[in-house]
Amino acid sequence: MIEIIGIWVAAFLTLCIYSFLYRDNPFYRFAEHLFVGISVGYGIVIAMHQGIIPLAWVPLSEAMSALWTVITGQATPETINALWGLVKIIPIAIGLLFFARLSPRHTWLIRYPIAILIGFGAGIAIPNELQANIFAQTRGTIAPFAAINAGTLSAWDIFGTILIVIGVICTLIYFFFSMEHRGAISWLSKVGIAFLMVGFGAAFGNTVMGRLALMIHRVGFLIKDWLGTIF
Amino acid sequence: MKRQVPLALCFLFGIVMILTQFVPHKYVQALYKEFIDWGLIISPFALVLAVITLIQTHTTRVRRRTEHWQYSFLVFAGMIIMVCVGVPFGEQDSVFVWLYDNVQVPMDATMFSLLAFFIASAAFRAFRARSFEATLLLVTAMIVMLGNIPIGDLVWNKVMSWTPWADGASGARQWILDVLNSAARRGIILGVSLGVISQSIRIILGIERSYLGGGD
Amino acid sequence: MLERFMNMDRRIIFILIALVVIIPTLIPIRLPITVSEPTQKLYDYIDTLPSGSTIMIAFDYGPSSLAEPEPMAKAVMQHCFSKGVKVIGMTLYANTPTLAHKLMRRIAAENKAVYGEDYIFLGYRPGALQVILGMGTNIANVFETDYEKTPITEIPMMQNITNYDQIALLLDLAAGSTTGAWIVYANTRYGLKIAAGVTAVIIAQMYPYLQTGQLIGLMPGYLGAAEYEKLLNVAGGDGTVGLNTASYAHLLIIGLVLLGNIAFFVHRRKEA
Amino acid sequence: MIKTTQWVAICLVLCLSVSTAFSQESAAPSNVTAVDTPNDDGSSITIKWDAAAEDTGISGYQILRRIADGDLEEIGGLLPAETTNYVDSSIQQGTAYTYIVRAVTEAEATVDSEQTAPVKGTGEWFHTGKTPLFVAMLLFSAAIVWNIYNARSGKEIFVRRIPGLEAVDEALGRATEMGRSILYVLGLGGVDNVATIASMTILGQVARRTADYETPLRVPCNEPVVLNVVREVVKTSYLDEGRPDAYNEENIFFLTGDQFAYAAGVDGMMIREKPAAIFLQGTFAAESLLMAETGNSIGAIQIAGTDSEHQLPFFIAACDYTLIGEELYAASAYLSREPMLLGSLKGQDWGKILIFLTIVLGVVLELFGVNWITTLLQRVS
Repeated sequence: MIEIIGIWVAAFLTLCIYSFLYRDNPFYRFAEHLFVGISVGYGIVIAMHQGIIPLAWVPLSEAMSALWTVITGQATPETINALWGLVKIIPIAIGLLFFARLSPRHTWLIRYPIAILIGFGAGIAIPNELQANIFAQTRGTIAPFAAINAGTLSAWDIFGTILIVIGVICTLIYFFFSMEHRGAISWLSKVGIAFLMVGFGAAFGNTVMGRLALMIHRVGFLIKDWLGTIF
Repeated sequence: MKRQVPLALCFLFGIVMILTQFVPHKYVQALYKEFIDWGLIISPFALVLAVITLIQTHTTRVRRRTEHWQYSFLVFAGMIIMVCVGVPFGEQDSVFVWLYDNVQVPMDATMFSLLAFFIASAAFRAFRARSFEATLLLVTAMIVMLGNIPIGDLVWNKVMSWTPWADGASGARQWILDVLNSAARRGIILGVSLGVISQSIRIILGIERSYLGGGD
Repeated sequence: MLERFMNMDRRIIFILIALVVIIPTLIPIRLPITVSEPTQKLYDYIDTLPSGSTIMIAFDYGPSSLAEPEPMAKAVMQHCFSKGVKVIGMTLYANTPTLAHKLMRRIAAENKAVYGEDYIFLGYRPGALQVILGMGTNIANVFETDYEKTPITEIPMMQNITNYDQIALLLDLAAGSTTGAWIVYANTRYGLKIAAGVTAVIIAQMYPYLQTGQLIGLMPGYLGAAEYEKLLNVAGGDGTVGLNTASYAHLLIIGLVLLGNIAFFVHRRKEA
Repeated sequence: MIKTTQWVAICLVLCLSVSTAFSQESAAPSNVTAVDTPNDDGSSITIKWDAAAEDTGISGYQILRRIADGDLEEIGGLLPAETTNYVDSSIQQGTAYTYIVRAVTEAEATVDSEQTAPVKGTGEWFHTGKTPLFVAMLLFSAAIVWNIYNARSGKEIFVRRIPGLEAVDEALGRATEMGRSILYVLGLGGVDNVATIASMTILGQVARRTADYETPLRVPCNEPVVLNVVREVVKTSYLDEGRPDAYNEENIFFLTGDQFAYAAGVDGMMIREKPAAIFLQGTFAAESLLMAETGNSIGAIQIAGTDSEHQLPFFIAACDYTLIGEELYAASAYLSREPMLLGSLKGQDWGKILIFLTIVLGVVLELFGVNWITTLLQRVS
C-alpha cells in the first residue's frame, strides 16, 4: 500500500514538473516550491549526519570523555590519543564566526572563515591542476609520437595523432589574450575556433542519447509503474 | 584585524595546502587530512545562515503578499518535514528514505529528463548553417548522433561508404570523438588550468581580494 | 510560411519528442538489429557456464543514470536464472543500494528466483579500492552481512564461495570510471574475468580495454541491452524498446535540423 | 648517534653471520634488498630481488620478516613467480625489520634467500618525483608575479577583444530601457572553486553598472558561503558607485543546494520575472541547458561563461554570447581593466607559450626516440 502511494506521489510530481513544458502554471509552482523546500531540508539533514556529527561532534565528545579520564587519573594511551579530538574546537569556532553576519557591527568577522575556505581551494588547485591537467594533457599529446617512432601506427592513425597536435596548438592560440589576432596568429586562431566548434558539435551529439535515456525511463515509469497500478 | 588577518589566513592555508602535495611525511599528511575535515566542518555553519536568509525571503513574501506568496508555505512545509524526520532519526530512517525516494528523486529525475526536450529544441534552433563555424557544429553533431544509433550505420554504409571509416557512422563518431573532440578539449583544459592556477596564485598572494568586500 | 517554420514554437518540438517517445513504448515497432561481437561474446560466455556457477554484478551507476544499465541487468539476470547460474549483486556507489536491491528483487520475482539461493545483494561499503581488493582475499571480510543484514556465512549460496576464485565473471554496469578500477585491481591482480555494460556517454572509453582483451564482453548502452534481448529471444524488452525509441528520437532531431536548414537556405535565396 | 651506529654495526655482523650460515643454493632468490620506500609517508618498506632463471622451477615467492631477533613471520601470502618486488605496508614506523625472500618450487620445496640488512620506514620531507611539478609551479608563479609587477608600474597591456563582454553594456542598457530585472547565476561551485571566484569578480563589475542604471540585480545562490561573499561583493560595488541606497540585500538570496531543485527554482524565476538579461557564469553541470533554454524562451539576452568544458556546447547553442573556458578568467581583467588582472593575463599567455614549446620539442624528441619530456611529465602519486 505504502509503495502504491509512493508511486502515485512520484507520478503526480513528475507530471507537475512536465507541465512546465507547456508554460508556468500552478502545478509547476507547487512542485517547484515543494522541491526547493524538500531539497533544503535534505541538505540540512545530510550536513548534520554526514558532516557535523561524524567529523566534529563524535571526535569532540570522545575527547571530552578522554579529558575526564585524564583529570580523574585513569588515562590510558588510547584516551590520550583521543584528546586530539579537542582540535576540532578550532574549526567549530571558525564556523561559528559565520553568525557574525547577523550583527551589523561584527559582519567583518565572516571574512575569517571565507578567507580560510578560499585559501584552501586555491592551495589545493595549484598543484592538482598543474599535474592532472597541464602535465597530463601535454604528455597525452606528445606520447603517441613514441608509437610513430616505433612504427606501430597505421598511416591513418599517424594522421590522427598529428591532427590532435595541430588542434591543441591552434586552440591554445585562440586563447592568447595579450596579443592582437592578426596575420598568422589570426589564421591559426581561426583553425582553433574550427576545432572548438567540431568538438562542441561532437559533445552535443553524443549527449543526446543519455538525455533521451533519462526521458525514456521517466515515461516508462509513468506508463508501466503508475498506469500499471490502475490497469 | 579586518583585512590583514583574513589575508594572512588565506595565505597560510593556501601555502600549507600546496606543501601537503609535495611533502609525503606522515605529520604533513595528517595535517592535510585534518584540514580537509576542517573544511567540511566549517561549511555547514554557513548553511544555517543561508537557511535563515531563505526563511527571511519567504516570510517577507508572505508578509507583503507578493504575487504567488501562498507557495512559500510549501517551501516551509517541505523543509520542516525533512528536518523533523531526518535530524532526530538520521538519514537511514524509513520515513526519510520514503520521502527521499518518492518526492525528491522523482523530481530530480524529471527535471533532468526535461533536457531531452530542451536538447531537441536547442538543436533545431541553433544548428543552422549560418556561418562556417555553425556548419561545423551542425555537421559533427549530426554525424555523432547517427553514429549512436544502429540505423545510422545502415544509412551511412549505403550513402557514405567511400569515407575512411570502415564500420559506418559509429566508426566516424568514434574517430571524431577520439581525435577532433579530444584536441579541442585539451586546448580548453590547458587554457582553463592556466587561468585557475594564475587566479589561485593571485588569491594566495593576496593580490586578488575582491571576495573580502569593501570597507576597512 | 518558411519563416514560421524556422521560428516555430518550441512546444511543437516538445510534443513531437513526447509522441516519438511514448508511441514506441506502447506499440513496439522493431527496427533491425545486428548483434555486435562484444555483446555476443558476453552472451556466449554466460551461456556456456555450467549450472551452479556464480557471477557477480556490480551496479556502479547513480540514480540519475539508471535508464541504460537497468535493462542490461534485467537481460543478463534473466539469462543467468534460466541457466541455473547464481548472481551476487553489489555496488561501489553510496546512493545506489536501495535502487539496485529493488531492481534485483523485481527481476528475481519475474524469474521465480529465490533470495539467498539463486541470488543475493551485498550492498555498499565505502572505499571502492579497498572493496575490490578486499573481496579478492575474502568476500566475507568486506561484507560480513548482505544488504538484508544476514551474515554471509548463513546464506546458502555463499557456502562454497570465499573469494574471486569461485566467481566466473564480474559484470560491471557502469556510468562512470569504475570499470578501469575493476580491471586493474580485480582482473590484473586476482585474474577475475571482467565484462562491462556501460551508458552511451562512456562507451568510447571502453574500446581500449576491449582491444587488449581485458574485457571479455561489452554491452554498449541501450544497443547492448537490445542485442542481448535479441539473443535471448525476448520480444519488447526494455533495451529493445529503449533503443527503438531513442533511434526514432534521434532521427526526429536529425530530421528537424535538416528541415530547418533547408528552410533556411530556401528563405535566404528568396531574400537575395 | 653513537648508539645507532653501534646498533647498525651489530646488526650487520649478525646479518653476515646469519647469511654465511645458509648454504648457497642455486634457486635461492639473489640480490635481495630491503629499502625504505622512497617518497612515502614512512609507512612502507620495499623489498626487491632478481628474477629467477627460467628453468629453476620456481612457482612463487613468500616474504618473511622479523623484528630484531624475533620470530620470522610470513607476510602478504604467496606471490606469483614473475614478481621481483614487494611493498610491505604493514610496518610499525621506527621499528627495524629484516627480510627473507623464500622461493617456493613446483615440488613444494622452499629455498630461502639471505637475510637483508635491517631497515626502518621513514617519511620523506620532499617528494623527489614531484620536482618537475614544483619547478613548473615556481616558474609559472614567477611569470605571473613578474607580469603583475610590470603592469603595476604603468605599462600598457593589450587585451584582445572578447565578443561576449562587449555585449554586457548592451544587455544592461536594454534591461534598463525595458524596466526589467537582471538575473545573475553563479553556477554550482563553492567558494573554493576558482571559477566561482572569477564569476564573482565579473558580478562585481556588472553590479557597478546596475548601480548606476538602478536596474534590479537578482542573484539566486545555491551555495551558502557563496551567498555571503556575493552580498559583500555587490554591496561594495554599490558603495563604490556612491549608490548604497540602491543596494537591496533581498535580491541576493539562497535558493537551495540541490542541483535540479536549483534549476527548477531558477526556471520558475525566469518565467515569472522575465528578466531582460541573464548571466550564467561559473561552474555548471547538466542543469546548464535547463536554465539556458528557458532563458532563451523568454527572449532575454543571455551571456554565459564556464570552464566546465562539457557544458560549453549547450551554452553555445542556447545563449547569445558564451565565454569559452579561459575567457571566463580573462573577463574580469577585460571588464575592470585593472593592471594586476591584465598583468596576470599576460603571465598566462607566457604559460601557453611554454606549453606550446614543450609540445613541439616533445614531439620532435619522441620522433627520434628520446622520451625524457614524457618521463618528466609522468604522473606521480
